[in-house]
Amino acid sequence: MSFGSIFGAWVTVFLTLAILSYLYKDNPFYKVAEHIYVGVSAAYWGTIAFWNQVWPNLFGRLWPHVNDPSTLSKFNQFWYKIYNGLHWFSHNVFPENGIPGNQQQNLWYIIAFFFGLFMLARLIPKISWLGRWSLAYVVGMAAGLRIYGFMSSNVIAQIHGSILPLWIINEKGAILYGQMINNLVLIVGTVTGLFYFFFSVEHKGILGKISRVGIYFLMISFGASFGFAVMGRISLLIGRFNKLIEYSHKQYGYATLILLVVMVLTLLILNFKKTEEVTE
Amino acid sequence: MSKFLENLGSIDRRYIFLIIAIVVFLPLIFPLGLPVEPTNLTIDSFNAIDKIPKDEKVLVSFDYGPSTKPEIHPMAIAVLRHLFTKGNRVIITCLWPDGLFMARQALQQVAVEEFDLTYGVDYVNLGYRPGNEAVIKGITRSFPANFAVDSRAIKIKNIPLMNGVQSLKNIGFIFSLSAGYPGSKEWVQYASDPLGIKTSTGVTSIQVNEILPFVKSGQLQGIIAGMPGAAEYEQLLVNNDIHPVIGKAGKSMDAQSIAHLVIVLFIVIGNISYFAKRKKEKKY
Amino acid sequence: MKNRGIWLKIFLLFILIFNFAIGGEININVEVDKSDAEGQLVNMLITGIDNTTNFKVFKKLGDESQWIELKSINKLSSKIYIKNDILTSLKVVTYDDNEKIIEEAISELFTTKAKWFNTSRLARFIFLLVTSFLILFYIEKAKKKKEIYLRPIAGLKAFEEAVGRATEMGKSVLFVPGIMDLDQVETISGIIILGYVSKMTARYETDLNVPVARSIVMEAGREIVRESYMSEGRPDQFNSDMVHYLTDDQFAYAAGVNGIMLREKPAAVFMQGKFYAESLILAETGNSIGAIQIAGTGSQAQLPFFITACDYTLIGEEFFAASAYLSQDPKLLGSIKGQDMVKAAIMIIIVVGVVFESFGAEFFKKLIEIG
Amino acid sequence: MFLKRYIPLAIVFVVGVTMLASWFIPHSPFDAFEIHATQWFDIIASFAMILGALNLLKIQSSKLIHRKRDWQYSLAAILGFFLTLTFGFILKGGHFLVLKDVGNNPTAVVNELSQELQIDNKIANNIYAIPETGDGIKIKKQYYTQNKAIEFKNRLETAGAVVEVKEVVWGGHLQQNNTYFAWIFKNVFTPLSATMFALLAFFVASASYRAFKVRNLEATILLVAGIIIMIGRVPLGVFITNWIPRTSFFSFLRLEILQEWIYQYPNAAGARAIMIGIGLGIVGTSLRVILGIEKSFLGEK
Repeated sequence: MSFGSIFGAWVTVFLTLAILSYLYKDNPFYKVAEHIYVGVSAAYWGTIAFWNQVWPNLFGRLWPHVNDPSTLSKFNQFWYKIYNGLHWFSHNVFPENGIPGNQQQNLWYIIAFFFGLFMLARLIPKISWLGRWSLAYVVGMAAGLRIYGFMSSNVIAQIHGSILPLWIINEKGAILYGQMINNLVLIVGTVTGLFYFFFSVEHKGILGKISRVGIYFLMISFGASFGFAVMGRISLLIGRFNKLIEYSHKQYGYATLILLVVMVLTLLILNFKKTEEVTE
Repeated sequence: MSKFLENLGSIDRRYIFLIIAIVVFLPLIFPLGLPVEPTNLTIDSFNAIDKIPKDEKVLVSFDYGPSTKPEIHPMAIAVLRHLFTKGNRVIITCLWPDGLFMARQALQQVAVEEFDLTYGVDYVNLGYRPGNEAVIKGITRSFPANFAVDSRAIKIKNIPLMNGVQSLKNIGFIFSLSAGYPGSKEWVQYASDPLGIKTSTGVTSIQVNEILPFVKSGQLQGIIAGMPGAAEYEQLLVNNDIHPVIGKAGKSMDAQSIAHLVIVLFIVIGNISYFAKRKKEKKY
Repeated sequence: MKNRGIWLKIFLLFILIFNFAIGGEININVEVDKSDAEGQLVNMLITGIDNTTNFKVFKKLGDESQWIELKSINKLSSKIYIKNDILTSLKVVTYDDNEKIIEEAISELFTTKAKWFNTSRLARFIFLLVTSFLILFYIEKAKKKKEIYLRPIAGLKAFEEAVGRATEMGKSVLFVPGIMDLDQVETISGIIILGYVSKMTARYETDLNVPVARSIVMEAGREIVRESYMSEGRPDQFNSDMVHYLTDDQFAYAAGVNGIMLREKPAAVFMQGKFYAESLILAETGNSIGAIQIAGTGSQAQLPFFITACDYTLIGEEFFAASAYLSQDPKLLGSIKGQDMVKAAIMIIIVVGVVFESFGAEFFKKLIEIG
Repeated sequence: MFLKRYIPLAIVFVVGVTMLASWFIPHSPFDAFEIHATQWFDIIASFAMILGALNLLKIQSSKLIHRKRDWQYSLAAILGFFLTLTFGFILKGGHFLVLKDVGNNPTAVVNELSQELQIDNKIANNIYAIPETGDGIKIKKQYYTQNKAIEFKNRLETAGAVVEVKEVVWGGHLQQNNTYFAWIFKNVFTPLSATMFALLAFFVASASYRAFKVRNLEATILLVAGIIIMIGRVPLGVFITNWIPRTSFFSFLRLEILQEWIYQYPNAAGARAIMIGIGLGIVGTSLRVILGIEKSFLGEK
């Protein structure tokens, strides 16, 4: 077992127990774990965003790797001179002669580059209004992008799914009452549920009663989702506990047991100290 | 007594946390061995696999990752045990990138350690290919075009097991271990439906009701549903003398059942105390 | 039956209107019909053979020499995907039992061109036009000072009460705009609601704390909160760090917000936006510190948790309608009325559809399927 | 005024309408619009992350400098941030060896290798075949530090092999084993996420204890549906209603069958109504945004 894995097991166990200690109450262990988590994850996603988005999809499209820059067109020779500046800035991130990968050059991405830079203009109060342009792009894109998807899958597909026959006979001529009742439940539930979402009429009289039935269907749906969640969540907790049990073995230096005892003792002492302060 | 009942309603939630932790943790260390009664769904899945003729090759697809490992991995182990005991040869594919690691672990445990089988003859791991349902569509036409080499970079034409396996049409049965997209649904839509190959699946509890209609309509031969389903399958292996002991899911079932029971008990106690309080309020 | 003929004619008419590509004449045995909606989808017809046996279909791109096997079929027509603007030909082969070729036929080279309208999405296009029309129509109507009634929503009435309570207790207001970026409409809605909440906190001079999980949301949030404090005449109260970034990570963000709740003990917690599994952690922690919690989301799977752990929850469409309620701007109110009319239309379509379906007339359902 | 107010509104309108139109126009340039537009968004979001990171550092360091309450913990956040950033851009790890030639004594090389990592017959055969094929072999094991790799290289070289030390490329270090970034992922990031996720099991219990009360008809329906699903899905549920024969008329009362019915019909109906509502809400909001009726997010009422 290498030092890396044993040390890793201890870190894993410490962080796991520290987060779990929150169930008792807010305490120094949780605070440490929470702050580490926030700091590490912010940098983690920043790193991932750079290497998976900006690097291949922006820089890779603006300056894809070329074997010999001198064979390029006049414009591109000048264009790659700009890249040389970036290369000078960091050899790790910007290797010589462009970004490796198999992207085609696509200079339209200069616009995306500028929108990105406009976002950073927020740091300079005088031109911070440029950031609004980037915000406008994002919002406009979101609105245009989502309308179709939601209209199609949330509205039209659901209407389509609700159009069901209430009179069903199979090939042998038998009437399928069971399936008919099921369909009726589906249709009534959907339509009355929709009534609940009527805003411009008062929910009184018959309308009120219909929307009431709709609420009952909504409640069944909430209850069912809740019941489902319970099952999946418990299975995950079992998985987590199994990991802790694994790390309590000798080959990991009894990490779980030792850290558990240390943390419980510390929490007890802290608790004791606090009650002392209060009584004094 | 009524005072006690009322106070129960305002119980500190940390006691609930503690009880949940205990009822999940203790059965993992000290198993109770509560009986697991296989349900129809799981029995159907078991029979479907049991009925596969001995000389048919079976494709098992690992379409899950570490996050759902507690639920799906025990199914993988149980199904592989069942297939190898029957003498079926197994071809493995992965539609999820981390599925490859899951497949390696499962094969190491079952094929290598328990059954001591020969790689490339009794089983082969073709590994992961990106493309989701496009991979399934691809292998309905040709394996070599989509899997030129297996997960060990051996050319597929040099693998004895793949002799005569041109496309999915030469496969007798498909089993998808699925935690979402791509998974069982895609196997039904792009392989089982068009080619008419018998297909069965094991899925996470969250997915069950989404996949269930395919079982009802006969498009799927069976479904193993979440960790409880895996436990039932393990029990069926024991009942049929295929494997002597239950596996990880069965051992976790004590914890799962008791946790559910305790949560329901909490709800019942909460309601009793709620009624006690309301009764008192009415009196005054 | 008569009905169906009429609908079919109307449908064909639409196809003719929107079909800009001109079909060419192809081969003796394999014909390609390009009159389908998207350019890259053609209909292949096999003629000259009466009995349907098993065919294998191959495709070849103009400048390549190899035939690529596409699929096996056992009928005389099949839909084939090809690439636009590339010369392509198709080949059909029949085999005997020993896989020996009996007959084969090759189509002429042909190309397809991309269309300017996707006819297979016609129904959706019409639906979108009708929806837009209804919404715009009621906006115009509302502008002409026609009173519009909206039924009360308890959760929205509680907004002011929650902020008021925080003021009385001398505690802060916490606003969580979900964990997703501004490319989700739920987040945009959440940010708009933040505008109204920040107006209230400006008026009451109550502290506002808005931790966010995305940097773009932070910028949009700052814009809207600054504007609110300006319009309420309290620019001095505004501080850009009211809206601050924690981390992009789902559970790290939940851990951070938990920390804020436990240590600052806000008296009112607003959770308005798109949420995933962390919703329950946030709502339960908020509940444990005794804050008034008002949630609102379009994330269907999280609604049950908010309903069980929060004081008020704006369910689905209520959440998107909140800005109209809070602003009382006639234009927004009018658009809500328009949405109601769309809902009425949907109910009518469902009911009519069920009637047709029950009498075995399937064309109505098919009509929606086209889109 | 013009640049600050009208241009943003015009951008929203033009981008929104073009995006929407691209769904209905399969012709270029519209057909590729969606892919590029969302990638542009990802790029803008990545740039914006710099703002977020600076804001996080500003708030945490001001706590530290002014010694506000709990300032010690801010140190943990700042250190964690910079450590991860270092592993992402400066320190990489992931050194590995490439076996170029095995020399005169291949068995000694294989022996030396097998002390460091597991070698099966196939790998061994490939190693023996190096002199014939001339292809080098990448040795699977990776090292955090170059020294460790060189140390092993020296051992192999004394056995007569020709070895080259290499490291994973930048950009590839995110997914490889034994890079520092991967260590952070496996030992810090994964357990923290998984444990936060596991907390849900506790909260789901306390939430159901508090909220599942027979307060009124609505609450009762929620409770009953929830409990039937919860019990009907575990072995316990089957056990409870096992006395109802599976083939009788009343078999639908068996919990496992009842829970399935509830899920497929009444639940699906309720969920469908909510879905349509959400769909209309999003369509309505998006239209208001594109048409400039709702523009407060641009800092303007």
